[in-house]
Amino acid sequence: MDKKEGATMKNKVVPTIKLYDYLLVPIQIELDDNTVERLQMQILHEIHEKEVRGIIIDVSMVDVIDSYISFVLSETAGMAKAMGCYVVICGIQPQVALTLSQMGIKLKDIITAQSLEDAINILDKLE
Amino acid sequence: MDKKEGATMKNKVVPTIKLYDYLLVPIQIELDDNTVERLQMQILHEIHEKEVRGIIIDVSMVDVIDSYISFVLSETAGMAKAMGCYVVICGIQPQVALTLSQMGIKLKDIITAQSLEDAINILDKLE
Amino acid sequence: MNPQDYDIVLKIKDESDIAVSRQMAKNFAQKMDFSLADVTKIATAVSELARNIYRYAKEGYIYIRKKEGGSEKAPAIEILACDRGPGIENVELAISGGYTTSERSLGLGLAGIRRLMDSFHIESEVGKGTVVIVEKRRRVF
Amino acid sequence: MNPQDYDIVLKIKDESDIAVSRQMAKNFAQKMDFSLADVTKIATAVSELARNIYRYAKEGYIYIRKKEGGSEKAPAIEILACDRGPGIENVELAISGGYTTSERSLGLGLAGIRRLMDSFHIESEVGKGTVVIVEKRRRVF
Ligand SMILES: Nc1ncnc2c1ncn2[C@@H]1O[C@H](COP(=O)(O)OP(=O)(O)O)[C@@H](O)[C@H]1O
Ligand SMILES: Nc1ncnc2c1ncn2[C@@H]1O[C@H](COP(=O)(O)OP(=O)(O)O)[C@@H](O)[C@H]1O
Repeated sequence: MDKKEGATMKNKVVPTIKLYDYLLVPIQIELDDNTVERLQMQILHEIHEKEVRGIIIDVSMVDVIDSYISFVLSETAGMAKAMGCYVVICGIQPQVALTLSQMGIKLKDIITAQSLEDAINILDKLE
Repeated sequence: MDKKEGATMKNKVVPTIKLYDYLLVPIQIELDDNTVERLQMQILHEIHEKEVRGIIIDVSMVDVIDSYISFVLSETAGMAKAMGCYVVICGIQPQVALTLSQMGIKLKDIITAQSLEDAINILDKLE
Repeated sequence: MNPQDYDIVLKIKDESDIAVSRQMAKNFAQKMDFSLADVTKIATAVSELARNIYRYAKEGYIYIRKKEGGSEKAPAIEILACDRGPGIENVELAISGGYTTSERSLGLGLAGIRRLMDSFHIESEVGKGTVVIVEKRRRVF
Repeated sequence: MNPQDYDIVLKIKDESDIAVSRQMAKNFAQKMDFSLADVTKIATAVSELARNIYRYAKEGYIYIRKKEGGSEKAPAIEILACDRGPGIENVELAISGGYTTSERSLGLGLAGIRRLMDSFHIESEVGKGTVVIVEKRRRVF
Protein backbone atom coordinates (compact mmCIF):
# COMPACT_ATOMS: atom_id res chain seq x y z
CA MET A 1 0.00 0.00 0.00
CA ASP A 2 1.18 3.44 -0.82
CA LYS A 3 1.84 5.43 2.29
CA LYS A 4 -0.32 8.29 1.12
CA GLU A 5 -3.31 6.05 0.71
CA GLY A 6 -3.79 5.12 4.33
CA ALA A 7 -2.66 8.48 5.48
CA THR A 8 -5.51 10.84 6.01
CA MET A 9 -8.43 8.45 5.52
CA LYS A 10 -9.62 10.87 2.90
CA ASN A 11 -9.97 8.09 0.37
CA LYS A 12 -12.52 5.50 1.26
CA VAL A 13 -11.50 1.89 1.00
CA VAL A 14 -14.91 0.96 -0.29
CA PRO A 15 -17.51 3.29 -1.82
CA THR A 16 -20.70 3.12 0.23
CA ILE A 17 -24.34 3.86 -0.45
CA LYS A 18 -26.66 5.53 2.02
CA LEU A 19 -30.07 3.84 2.02
CA TYR A 20 -32.61 5.33 4.43
CA ASP A 21 -30.80 5.25 7.78
CA TYR A 22 -28.64 2.40 6.61
CA LEU A 23 -25.27 2.24 4.99
CA LEU A 24 -24.72 -0.31 2.28
CA VAL A 25 -21.13 -1.49 1.99
CA PRO A 26 -20.60 -3.63 -1.10
CA ILE A 27 -17.18 -5.26 -0.95
CA GLN A 28 -15.80 -5.60 -4.42
CA ILE A 29 -12.12 -5.72 -3.63
CA GLU A 30 -9.75 -8.31 -2.20
CA LEU A 31 -9.89 -8.14 1.57
CA ASP A 32 -6.25 -8.16 2.54
CA ASP A 33 -5.51 -7.49 6.19
CA ASN A 34 -4.74 -3.84 5.72
CA THR A 35 -7.85 -3.30 3.62
CA VAL A 36 -10.12 -4.95 6.15
CA GLU A 37 -8.62 -2.82 8.93
CA ARG A 38 -9.09 0.37 6.94
CA LEU A 39 -12.61 -0.75 6.09
CA GLN A 40 -13.32 -1.11 9.80
CA MET A 41 -12.13 2.44 10.41
CA GLN A 42 -14.14 3.72 7.46
CA ILE A 43 -17.32 2.04 8.70
CA LEU A 44 -16.88 3.46 12.21
CA HIS A 45 -16.25 6.93 10.79
CA GLU A 46 -19.31 6.74 8.60
CA ILE A 47 -21.51 5.57 11.47
CA HIS A 48 -20.30 8.56 13.43
CA GLU A 49 -20.51 11.15 10.66
CA LYS A 50 -23.68 10.09 8.93
CA GLU A 51 -25.61 8.89 11.97
CA VAL A 52 -26.16 5.52 10.45
CA ARG A 53 -28.51 3.12 12.29
CA GLY A 54 -27.62 -0.01 10.39
CA ILE A 55 -24.80 -1.32 8.23
CA ILE A 56 -25.27 -3.86 5.48
CA ILE A 57 -22.07 -5.46 4.31
CA ASP A 58 -22.52 -7.23 1.00
CA VAL A 59 -19.87 -9.93 0.70
CA SER A 60 -21.27 -11.70 -2.34
CA MET A 61 -18.11 -10.87 -4.26
CA VAL A 62 -15.77 -12.11 -1.53
CA ASP A 63 -14.48 -15.61 -2.21
CA VAL A 64 -12.31 -16.14 0.88
CA ILE A 65 -13.07 -15.12 4.46
CA ASP A 66 -10.43 -16.42 6.81
CA SER A 67 -10.10 -16.22 10.58
CA TYR A 68 -8.62 -12.73 10.71
CA ILE A 69 -11.13 -11.23 8.29
CA SER A 70 -13.86 -12.86 10.40
CA PHE A 71 -12.35 -11.45 13.55
CA VAL A 72 -12.19 -7.91 12.21
CA LEU A 73 -15.72 -8.06 10.78
CA SER A 74 -17.07 -9.28 14.13
CA GLU A 75 -15.07 -6.71 16.01
CA THR A 76 -16.39 -3.97 13.74
CA ALA A 77 -19.92 -5.19 14.37
CA GLY A 78 -19.31 -5.19 18.13
CA MET A 79 -18.01 -1.65 18.02
CA ALA A 80 -20.82 -0.55 15.74
CA LYS A 81 -23.33 -2.11 18.14
CA ALA A 82 -21.79 -0.15 20.98
CA MET A 83 -22.38 2.92 18.81
CA GLY A 84 -26.04 1.98 18.43
CA CYS A 85 -25.73 0.49 14.97
CA TYR A 86 -26.48 -3.09 13.88
CA VAL A 87 -24.36 -4.86 11.29
CA VAL A 88 -25.91 -7.30 8.85
CA ILE A 89 -23.85 -9.30 6.42
CA CYS A 90 -25.50 -10.48 3.23
CA GLY A 91 -24.69 -12.56 0.21
CA ILE A 92 -22.13 -14.76 1.90
CA GLN A 93 -21.16 -17.47 -0.62
CA PRO A 94 -22.28 -20.99 0.46
CA GLN A 95 -18.76 -22.39 0.21
CA VAL A 96 -17.42 -19.54 2.31
CA ALA A 97 -20.08 -20.20 4.96
CA LEU A 98 -19.21 -23.90 4.85
CA THR A 99 -15.51 -23.20 5.28
CA LEU A 100 -16.11 -20.89 8.23
CA SER A 101 -18.38 -23.36 9.97
CA GLN A 102 -15.93 -26.21 9.41
CA MET A 103 -13.18 -24.08 10.95
CA GLY A 104 -15.38 -23.43 13.94
CA ILE A 105 -15.58 -19.71 13.24
CA LYS A 106 -18.70 -17.80 14.23
CA LEU A 107 -19.31 -14.26 13.03
CA LYS A 108 -19.96 -12.90 16.51
CA ASP A 109 -22.22 -9.81 16.75
CA ILE A 110 -23.07 -10.03 13.06
CA ILE A 111 -26.55 -10.74 11.76
CA THR A 112 -26.57 -12.90 8.64
CA ALA A 113 -29.04 -12.30 5.84
CA GLN A 114 -29.55 -14.06 2.51
CA SER A 115 -30.10 -11.02 0.37
CA LEU A 116 -30.03 -7.26 0.51
CA GLU A 117 -33.82 -7.19 0.84
CA ASP A 118 -33.67 -9.56 3.79
CA ALA A 119 -31.01 -7.40 5.37
CA ILE A 120 -33.18 -4.30 5.09
CA ASN A 121 -36.20 -6.18 6.47
CA ILE A 122 -34.20 -7.40 9.45
CA LEU A 123 -32.87 -3.91 10.18
CA ASP A 124 -36.36 -2.40 9.84
CA LYS A 125 -37.63 -4.81 12.49
CA LEU A 126 -34.75 -4.06 14.83
CA GLU A 127 -35.41 -0.34 15.00
CA MET B 1 6.19 4.06 9.28
CA ASP B 2 7.20 0.51 8.72
CA LYS B 3 4.48 -1.40 6.97
CA LYS B 4 4.52 -4.16 9.54
CA GLU B 5 3.89 -1.72 12.34
CA GLY B 6 0.45 -0.59 11.28
CA ALA B 7 -0.37 -3.98 9.97
CA THR B 8 -2.18 -6.08 12.49
CA MET B 9 -2.73 -3.48 15.20
CA LYS B 10 -0.99 -5.92 17.49
CA ASN B 11 1.42 -3.26 18.65
CA LYS B 12 -0.19 -0.45 20.50
CA VAL B 13 0.73 3.04 19.47
CA VAL B 14 0.66 4.16 23.08
CA PRO B 15 0.85 1.96 26.17
CA THR B 16 -2.27 2.46 28.28
CA ILE B 17 -3.12 1.97 31.93
CA LYS B 18 -6.43 0.60 33.16
CA LEU B 19 -7.62 2.53 36.21
CA TYR B 20 -10.94 1.34 37.67
CA ASP B 21 -13.30 1.46 34.67
CA TYR B 22 -11.16 4.08 33.01
CA LEU B 23 -8.34 3.91 30.56
CA LEU B 24 -5.44 6.28 31.00
CA VAL B 25 -3.69 7.17 27.75
CA PRO B 26 -0.49 9.12 28.39
CA ILE B 27 0.84 10.49 25.11
CA GLN B 28 4.59 10.55 25.18
CA ILE B 29 5.30 10.44 21.49
CA GLU B 30 5.13 12.91 18.65
CA LEU B 31 1.60 12.96 17.27
CA ASP B 32 2.13 12.75 13.56
CA ASP B 33 -0.98 12.20 11.46
CA ASN B 34 -0.53 8.50 11.14
CA THR B 35 0.14 8.08 14.85
CA VAL B 36 -2.95 10.02 15.85
CA GLU B 37 -5.06 7.91 13.47
CA ARG B 38 -3.66 4.69 14.84
CA LEU B 39 -4.18 6.02 18.35
CA GLN B 40 -7.82 6.61 17.52
CA MET B 41 -8.17 3.02 16.36
CA GLN B 42 -6.37 1.74 19.44
CA ILE B 43 -8.63 3.71 21.77
CA LEU B 44 -11.78 2.44 20.05
CA HIS B 45 -10.49 -1.13 20.22
CA GLU B 46 -9.66 -0.83 23.87
CA ILE B 47 -13.08 0.64 24.70
CA HIS B 48 -14.61 -2.32 22.95
CA GLU B 49 -12.35 -5.03 24.36
CA LYS B 50 -11.91 -3.82 27.91
CA GLU B 51 -15.37 -2.35 28.41
CA VAL B 52 -13.93 0.99 29.35
CA ARG B 53 -16.38 3.63 30.66
CA GLY B 54 -14.04 6.61 30.45
CA ILE B 55 -10.86 7.59 28.65
CA ILE B 56 -8.34 10.02 30.06
CA ILE B 57 -5.88 11.31 27.49
CA ASP B 58 -2.89 12.94 29.13
CA VAL B 59 -1.38 15.43 26.68
CA SER B 60 0.99 17.15 29.09
CA MET B 61 3.93 15.99 26.98
CA VAL B 62 2.42 17.19 23.71
CA ASP B 63 3.80 20.55 22.61
CA VAL B 64 1.88 21.05 19.38
CA ILE B 65 -1.78 20.28 18.70
CA ASP B 66 -2.82 21.50 15.30
CA SER B 67 -6.16 21.47 13.50
CA TYR B 68 -5.97 17.88 12.27
CA ILE B 69 -4.83 16.45 15.61
CA SER B 70 -7.71 18.38 17.20
CA PHE B 71 -10.10 17.02 14.63
CA VAL B 72 -9.08 13.41 15.19
CA LEU B 73 -9.14 13.76 18.98
CA SER B 74 -12.65 15.23 18.85
CA GLU B 75 -13.79 12.63 16.39
CA THR B 76 -12.43 9.88 18.63
CA ALA B 77 -14.29 11.39 21.56
CA GLY B 78 -17.49 11.52 19.51
CA MET B 79 -17.16 7.90 18.53
CA ALA B 80 -16.25 6.90 22.08
CA LYS B 81 -19.32 8.76 23.35
CA ALA B 82 -21.46 6.83 20.89
CA MET B 83 -19.93 3.71 22.46
CA GLY B 84 -20.94 4.91 25.91
CA CYS B 85 -17.55 6.18 26.92
CA TYR B 86 -16.58 9.73 27.87
CA VAL B 87 -13.23 11.22 26.87
CA VAL B 88 -11.42 13.65 29.13
CA ILE B 89 -8.22 15.37 28.09
CA CYS B 90 -5.87 16.51 30.82
CA GLY B 91 -2.61 18.38 31.16
CA ILE B 92 -3.01 20.48 28.03
CA GLN B 93 -0.12 22.96 28.01
CA PRO B 94 -1.29 26.61 28.45
CA GLN B 95 0.45 27.74 25.25
CA VAL B 96 -1.19 24.90 23.33
CA ALA B 97 -4.59 25.88 24.70
CA LEU B 98 -3.87 29.50 23.76
CA THR B 99 -2.88 28.56 20.22
CA LEU B 100 -5.99 26.44 19.72
CA SER B 101 -8.29 29.16 20.99
CA GLN B 102 -6.60 31.79 18.83
CA MET B 103 -7.08 29.54 15.80
CA GLY B 104 -10.76 29.20 16.67
CA ILE B 105 -10.48 25.47 17.32
CA LYS B 106 -12.74 23.84 19.89
CA LEU B 107 -12.14 20.30 21.08
CA LYS B 108 -15.69 19.17 20.37
CA ASP B 109 -17.02 16.28 22.49
CA ILE B 110 -13.95 16.36 24.72
CA ILE B 111 -14.07 17.28 28.38
CA THR B 112 -11.04 19.27 29.53
CA ALA B 113 -9.51 18.72 32.96
CA GLN B 114 -6.53 20.35 34.64
CA SER B 115 -5.02 17.26 36.14
CA LEU B 116 -5.38 13.52 36.21
CA GLU B 117 -7.19 13.74 39.56
CA ASP B 118 -9.65 16.25 38.14
CA ALA B 119 -10.21 13.98 35.18
CA ILE B 120 -11.05 11.05 37.44
CA ASN B 121 -13.36 13.21 39.55
CA ILE B 122 -15.21 14.42 36.48
CA LEU B 123 -15.63 10.89 35.14
CA ASP B 124 -16.80 9.63 38.55
CA LYS B 125 -19.55 12.25 38.55
CA LEU B 126 -20.62 11.42 35.01
CA GLU B 127 -21.34 7.77 35.76
CA MET C 1 12.76 -30.83 0.89
CA ASN C 2 13.63 -29.54 -2.52
CA PRO C 3 11.96 -26.32 -3.75
CA GLN C 4 12.28 -27.59 -7.31
CA ASP C 5 9.80 -30.34 -6.52
CA TYR C 6 7.04 -27.77 -6.07
CA ASP C 7 4.86 -26.04 -8.64
CA ILE C 8 4.57 -22.77 -6.76
CA VAL C 9 6.95 -21.11 -4.32
CA LEU C 10 5.64 -18.05 -2.52
CA LYS C 11 7.81 -15.84 -0.40
CA ILE C 12 5.82 -14.32 2.46
CA LYS C 13 7.33 -11.09 3.65
CA ASP C 14 4.79 -8.29 3.29
CA GLU C 15 1.25 -8.27 4.56
CA SER C 16 -0.01 -8.12 1.00
CA ASP C 17 1.64 -11.49 0.34
CA ILE C 18 -1.11 -13.11 2.41
CA ALA C 19 -3.78 -12.11 -0.09
CA VAL C 20 -1.51 -12.94 -3.00
CA SER C 21 -0.81 -16.45 -1.73
CA ARG C 22 -4.51 -16.98 -1.13
CA GLN C 23 -5.29 -16.11 -4.73
CA MET C 24 -2.42 -18.22 -6.10
CA ALA C 25 -3.63 -21.22 -4.12
CA LYS C 26 -7.16 -20.65 -5.33
CA ASN C 27 -6.08 -20.53 -8.97
CA PHE C 28 -3.90 -23.60 -8.62
CA ALA C 29 -6.66 -25.61 -6.92
CA GLN C 30 -9.13 -24.49 -9.58
CA LYS C 31 -6.81 -25.68 -12.32
CA MET C 32 -6.54 -29.01 -10.50
CA ASP C 33 -10.34 -29.29 -10.83
CA PHE C 34 -11.15 -29.19 -7.13
CA SER C 35 -14.79 -28.49 -6.33
CA LEU C 36 -15.65 -24.88 -5.53
CA ALA C 37 -16.07 -25.78 -1.85
CA ASP C 38 -12.64 -27.39 -1.74
CA VAL C 39 -11.02 -24.54 -3.66
CA THR C 40 -12.36 -22.20 -0.99
CA LYS C 41 -11.12 -24.42 1.84
CA ILE C 42 -7.66 -24.69 0.28
CA ALA C 43 -7.41 -20.94 -0.34
CA THR C 44 -8.55 -20.25 3.21
CA ALA C 45 -5.98 -22.68 4.66
CA VAL C 46 -3.20 -21.03 2.67
CA SER C 47 -4.38 -17.62 3.85
CA GLU C 48 -4.08 -18.79 7.48
CA LEU C 49 -0.64 -20.30 6.91
CA ALA C 50 0.65 -17.18 5.18
CA ARG C 51 -0.65 -14.93 7.91
CA ASN C 52 0.98 -17.01 10.62
CA ILE C 53 4.30 -16.73 8.79
CA TYR C 54 3.91 -12.98 8.38
CA ARG C 55 2.71 -12.44 11.91
CA TYR C 56 4.85 -14.73 13.98
CA ALA C 57 7.95 -15.35 11.88
CA LYS C 58 8.01 -12.08 9.87
CA GLU C 59 8.97 -14.06 6.78
CA GLY C 60 8.98 -17.50 5.29
CA TYR C 61 7.82 -19.56 2.34
CA ILE C 62 4.78 -21.41 1.11
CA TYR C 63 5.25 -24.26 -1.35
CA ILE C 64 2.41 -25.74 -3.33
CA ARG C 65 2.37 -28.82 -5.55
CA LYS C 66 0.13 -31.29 -7.20
CA LYS C 67 0.68 -34.89 -6.07
CA GLU C 68 -0.43 -37.51 -8.52
CA GLY C 69 -2.59 -40.16 -6.88
CA GLY C 70 -1.45 -43.17 -8.84
CA SER C 71 -3.47 -45.24 -11.29
CA GLU C 72 -6.80 -45.30 -9.50
CA LYS C 73 -6.65 -42.47 -7.04
CA ALA C 74 -7.36 -38.81 -7.67
CA PRO C 75 -4.52 -36.34 -7.26
CA ALA C 76 -3.96 -34.23 -4.14
CA ILE C 77 -2.70 -30.75 -3.44
CA GLU C 78 0.15 -30.42 -0.96
CA ILE C 79 0.91 -27.18 0.81
CA LEU C 80 4.06 -26.69 2.84
CA ALA C 81 4.57 -23.59 4.95
CA CYS C 82 7.93 -23.05 6.59
CA ASP C 83 9.70 -20.30 8.44
CA ARG C 84 12.75 -19.75 10.61
CA GLY C 85 10.72 -17.78 13.14
CA PRO C 86 10.41 -18.18 16.90
CA GLY C 87 8.69 -21.58 16.73
CA ILE C 88 5.76 -22.70 18.85
CA GLU C 89 6.30 -23.57 22.48
CA ASN C 90 3.29 -25.80 22.95
CA VAL C 91 2.21 -27.22 19.61
CA GLU C 92 -0.61 -29.31 21.12
CA LEU C 93 -2.12 -26.17 22.61
CA ALA C 94 -1.60 -24.10 19.45
CA ILE C 95 -3.49 -26.57 17.27
CA SER C 96 -6.22 -27.27 19.79
CA GLY C 97 -8.19 -24.16 18.76
CA GLY C 98 -8.99 -21.01 20.69
CA TYR C 99 -5.43 -20.47 21.83
CA THR C 100 -3.70 -17.36 20.53
CA THR C 101 -0.79 -15.14 21.41
CA SER C 102 -2.15 -12.29 19.27
CA GLU C 103 -4.26 -9.62 20.83
CA ARG C 104 -6.74 -9.40 18.01
CA SER C 105 -7.18 -12.91 16.81
CA LEU C 106 -9.42 -15.93 17.23
CA GLY C 107 -6.74 -18.59 17.59
CA LEU C 108 -8.65 -20.73 15.10
CA GLY C 109 -6.11 -20.70 12.30
CA LEU C 110 -4.18 -23.92 12.86
CA ALA C 111 -7.18 -25.79 14.27
CA GLY C 112 -9.21 -24.58 11.31
CA ILE C 113 -6.63 -25.64 8.73
CA ARG C 114 -6.55 -29.09 10.30
CA ARG C 115 -10.30 -29.43 9.91
CA LEU C 116 -10.34 -28.10 6.38
CA MET C 117 -7.63 -30.38 5.03
CA ASP C 118 -7.34 -34.16 4.78
CA SER C 119 -3.95 -34.41 6.39
CA PHE C 120 -2.14 -32.05 8.71
CA HIS C 121 1.41 -32.27 9.93
CA ILE C 122 3.27 -29.70 12.02
CA GLU C 123 6.83 -29.52 13.31
CA SER C 124 8.05 -26.61 15.34
CA GLU C 125 11.08 -25.92 17.47
CA VAL C 126 11.45 -22.88 19.67
CA GLY C 127 14.13 -20.61 18.27
CA LYS C 128 14.37 -22.63 15.07
CA GLY C 129 11.12 -22.27 13.19
CA THR C 130 7.94 -23.95 12.10
CA VAL C 131 6.93 -26.25 9.26
CA VAL C 132 3.32 -27.11 8.47
CA ILE C 133 2.47 -29.61 5.75
CA VAL C 134 -1.13 -30.18 4.70
CA GLU C 135 -2.80 -32.11 1.94
CA LYS C 136 -6.21 -32.24 0.36
CA ARG C 137 -7.22 -35.03 -2.03
CA ARG C 138 -9.44 -34.27 -4.93
CA ARG C 139 -12.68 -36.19 -4.62
CA VAL C 140 -13.31 -38.89 -7.16
CA PHE C 141 -16.50 -37.96 -8.95
CA MET D 1 12.78 33.84 -4.35
CA ASN D 2 16.14 32.32 -3.73
CA PRO D 3 16.37 29.19 -1.57
CA GLN D 4 19.83 30.26 -0.51
CA ASP D 5 18.37 33.24 1.32
CA TYR D 6 16.68 30.89 3.79
CA ASP D 7 18.06 29.20 6.89
CA ILE D 8 15.99 26.06 6.58
CA VAL D 9 14.56 24.35 3.52
CA LEU D 10 12.17 21.47 4.15
CA LYS D 11 10.91 19.20 1.44
CA ILE D 12 7.38 17.98 2.20
CA LYS D 13 6.66 14.72 0.51
CA ASP D 14 5.79 12.10 3.11
CA GLU D 15 3.24 12.39 5.85
CA SER D 16 5.99 12.16 8.43
CA ASP D 17 7.49 15.37 7.02
CA ILE D 18 4.63 17.28 8.64
CA ALA D 19 5.80 16.37 12.13
CA VAL D 20 9.43 16.90 11.15
CA SER D 21 8.80 20.41 9.83
CA ARG D 22 6.83 21.23 12.96
CA GLN D 23 9.76 20.23 15.14
CA MET D 24 12.30 22.05 12.96
CA ALA D 25 10.25 25.24 13.14
CA LYS D 26 9.93 24.87 16.88
CA ASN D 27 13.69 24.51 17.34
CA PHE D 28 14.45 27.42 15.05
CA ALA D 29 11.96 29.70 16.81
CA GLN D 30 13.34 28.65 20.18
CA LYS D 31 16.86 29.53 19.08
CA MET D 32 15.54 32.90 17.96
CA ASP D 33 14.38 33.46 21.55
CA PHE D 34 10.67 33.59 20.83
CA SER D 35 8.44 33.20 23.89
CA LEU D 36 7.10 29.70 24.55
CA ALA D 37 3.64 30.80 23.43
CA ASP D 38 4.99 32.17 20.15
CA VAL D 39 7.17 29.11 19.57
CA THR D 40 4.03 27.01 19.85
CA LYS D 41 2.09 29.27 17.48
CA ILE D 42 4.89 29.21 14.91
CA ALA D 43 5.27 25.42 15.12
CA THR D 44 1.51 25.00 14.79
CA ALA D 45 1.37 27.30 11.75
CA VAL D 46 4.17 25.34 10.06
CA SER D 47 2.36 22.10 10.84
CA GLU D 48 -0.75 23.41 9.07
CA LEU D 49 1.23 24.65 6.07
CA ALA D 50 3.08 21.36 5.73
CA ARG D 51 -0.11 19.35 5.95
CA ASN D 52 -1.79 21.43 3.27
CA ILE D 53 1.16 20.82 0.98
CA TYR D 54 1.10 17.08 1.68
CA ARG D 55 -2.65 16.82 1.40
CA TYR D 56 -3.53 19.05 -1.50
CA ALA D 57 -0.35 19.31 -3.54
CA LYS D 58 1.28 15.96 -2.64
CA GLU D 59 4.65 17.71 -2.39
CA GLY D 60 6.28 21.07 -1.96
CA TYR D 61 8.68 23.05 0.16
CA ILE D 62 8.76 25.07 3.33
CA TYR D 63 11.40 27.75 3.74
CA ILE D 64 12.22 29.35 7.05
CA ARG D 65 14.46 32.30 7.81
CA LYS D 66 15.29 34.86 10.40
CA LYS D 67 14.74 38.44 9.29
CA GLU D 68 16.74 41.05 11.17
CA GLY D 69 14.56 43.89 12.39
CA GLY D 70 17.03 46.75 11.97
CA SER D 71 18.66 48.84 14.69
CA GLU D 72 15.72 49.21 17.04
CA LYS D 73 13.31 46.49 16.07
CA ALA D 74 13.35 42.87 17.14
CA PRO D 75 13.89 40.22 14.45
CA ALA D 76 11.11 38.21 12.82
CA ILE D 77 10.70 34.69 11.54
CA GLU D 78 9.52 34.28 7.98
CA ILE D 79 7.94 31.09 6.73
CA LEU D 80 7.27 30.47 3.07
CA ALA D 81 5.31 27.43 1.92
CA CYS D 82 5.08 26.71 -1.79
CA ASP D 83 3.87 23.94 -4.02
CA ARG D 84 3.02 23.29 -7.63
CA GLY D 85 -0.22 21.60 -6.67
CA PRO D 86 -3.78 22.22 -7.91
CA GLY D 87 -4.05 25.69 -6.41
CA ILE D 88 -7.05 27.15 -4.62
CA GLU D 89 -10.10 28.17 -6.60
CA ASN D 90 -11.54 30.66 -4.14
CA VAL D 91 -8.78 31.97 -1.90
CA GLU D 92 -11.10 34.32 0.01
CA LEU D 93 -13.31 31.40 0.95
CA ALA D 94 -10.37 29.14 1.82
CA ILE D 95 -8.91 31.62 4.29
CA SER D 96 -12.25 32.65 5.78
CA GLY D 97 -12.32 29.66 8.13
CA GLY D 98 -14.62 26.65 8.26
CA TYR D 99 -14.32 25.91 4.57
CA THR D 100 -12.69 22.63 3.64
CA THR D 101 -12.52 20.24 0.73
CA SER D 102 -11.30 17.39 2.98
CA GLU D 103 -13.77 14.97 4.40
CA ARG D 104 -12.16 14.78 7.81
CA SER D 105 -10.97 18.26 8.53
CA LEU D 106 -12.00 21.45 10.25
CA GLY D 107 -11.07 23.92 7.52
CA LEU D 108 -9.41 26.07 10.17
CA GLY D 109 -5.84 25.72 8.95
CA LEU D 110 -5.34 28.80 6.79
CA ALA D 111 -7.67 30.97 8.89
CA GLY D 112 -5.84 29.77 11.99
CA ILE D 113 -2.40 30.51 10.59
CA ARG D 114 -3.54 34.01 9.74
CA ARG D 115 -4.64 34.61 13.30
CA LEU D 116 -1.51 33.12 14.80
CA MET D 117 0.98 35.11 12.75
CA ASP D 118 1.60 38.86 12.38
CA SER D 119 1.46 38.92 8.63
CA PHE D 120 -0.13 36.55 6.17
CA HIS D 121 0.15 36.57 2.42
CA ILE D 122 -1.23 33.99 0.01
CA GLU D 123 -1.03 33.60 -3.74
CA SER D 124 -2.64 30.73 -5.53
CA GLU D 125 -3.46 29.91 -9.11
CA VAL D 126 -5.56 26.97 -10.16
CA GLY D 127 -3.41 24.45 -11.99
CA LYS D 128 -0.22 26.28 -11.02
CA GLY D 129 0.23 26.05 -7.27
CA THR D 130 0.11 27.91 -4.02
CA VAL D 131 2.47 30.14 -2.08
CA VAL D 132 1.85 31.21 1.50
CA ILE D 133 4.20 33.64 3.23
CA VAL D 134 3.80 34.41 6.92
CA GLU D 135 5.82 36.32 9.44
CA LYS D 136 5.95 36.65 13.18
CA ARG D 137 7.95 39.38 14.94
CA ARG D 138 9.67 38.65 18.18
CA ARG D 139 8.27 40.81 20.91
CA VAL D 140 10.58 43.43 22.35
CA PHE D 141 10.94 42.66 26.03
N1 LIG E 1 4.53 -19.92 12.07
C1 LIG E 1 4.41 -19.74 13.41
N2 LIG E 1 5.49 -19.41 14.15
C2 LIG E 1 5.37 -19.21 15.48
N3 LIG E 1 4.22 -19.34 16.16
C3 LIG E 1 3.11 -19.67 15.48
C4 LIG E 1 3.14 -19.90 14.08
N4 LIG E 1 1.89 -20.22 13.70
C5 LIG E 1 1.12 -20.22 14.80
N5 LIG E 1 1.84 -19.87 15.88
C6 LIG E 1 1.35 -19.80 17.30
O1 LIG E 1 0.19 -20.58 17.42
C7 LIG E 1 -0.92 -19.80 17.89
C8 LIG E 1 -2.20 -20.27 17.27
O2 LIG E 1 -2.16 -20.05 15.87
P1 LIG E 1 -3.48 -20.00 15.02
O3 LIG E 1 -4.30 -21.17 15.37
O4 LIG E 1 -3.13 -19.81 13.58
O5 LIG E 1 -4.28 -18.74 15.56
P2 LIG E 1 -3.95 -17.17 15.62
O6 LIG E 1 -2.92 -16.86 14.58
O7 LIG E 1 -5.28 -16.57 15.36
O8 LIG E 1 -3.44 -16.92 17.00
C9 LIG E 1 -0.55 -18.38 17.53
O9 LIG E 1 -1.20 -17.44 18.36
C10 LIG E 1 0.96 -18.38 17.70
O10 LIG E 1 1.32 -18.20 19.06
N1 LIG F 1 -1.51 24.14 -0.69
C1 LIG F 1 -2.79 24.04 -1.09
N2 LIG F 1 -3.07 23.65 -2.36
C2 LIG F 1 -4.36 23.54 -2.77
N3 LIG F 1 -5.44 23.77 -1.99
C3 LIG F 1 -5.22 24.15 -0.72
C4 LIG F 1 -3.90 24.30 -0.20
N4 LIG F 1 -4.00 24.70 1.09
C5 LIG F 1 -5.32 24.80 1.35
N5 LIG F 1 -6.07 24.48 0.27
C6 LIG F 1 -7.55 24.49 0.16
O1 LIG F 1 -8.07 25.38 1.14
C7 LIG F 1 -8.98 24.71 2.00
C8 LIG F 1 -8.87 25.24 3.41
O2 LIG F 1 -7.59 24.92 3.93
P1 LIG F 1 -7.33 24.94 5.48
O3 LIG F 1 -7.88 26.20 6.05
O4 LIG F 1 -5.88 24.67 5.75
O5 LIG F 1 -8.23 23.78 6.07
P2 LIG F 1 -8.28 22.21 5.81
O6 LIG F 1 -6.94 21.78 5.32
O7 LIG F 1 -8.61 21.68 7.16
O8 LIG F 1 -9.36 21.98 4.82
C9 LIG F 1 -8.61 23.25 1.88
O9 LIG F 1 -9.68 22.40 2.21
C10 LIG F 1 -8.18 23.14 0.43
O10 LIG F 1 -9.29 23.01 -0.42
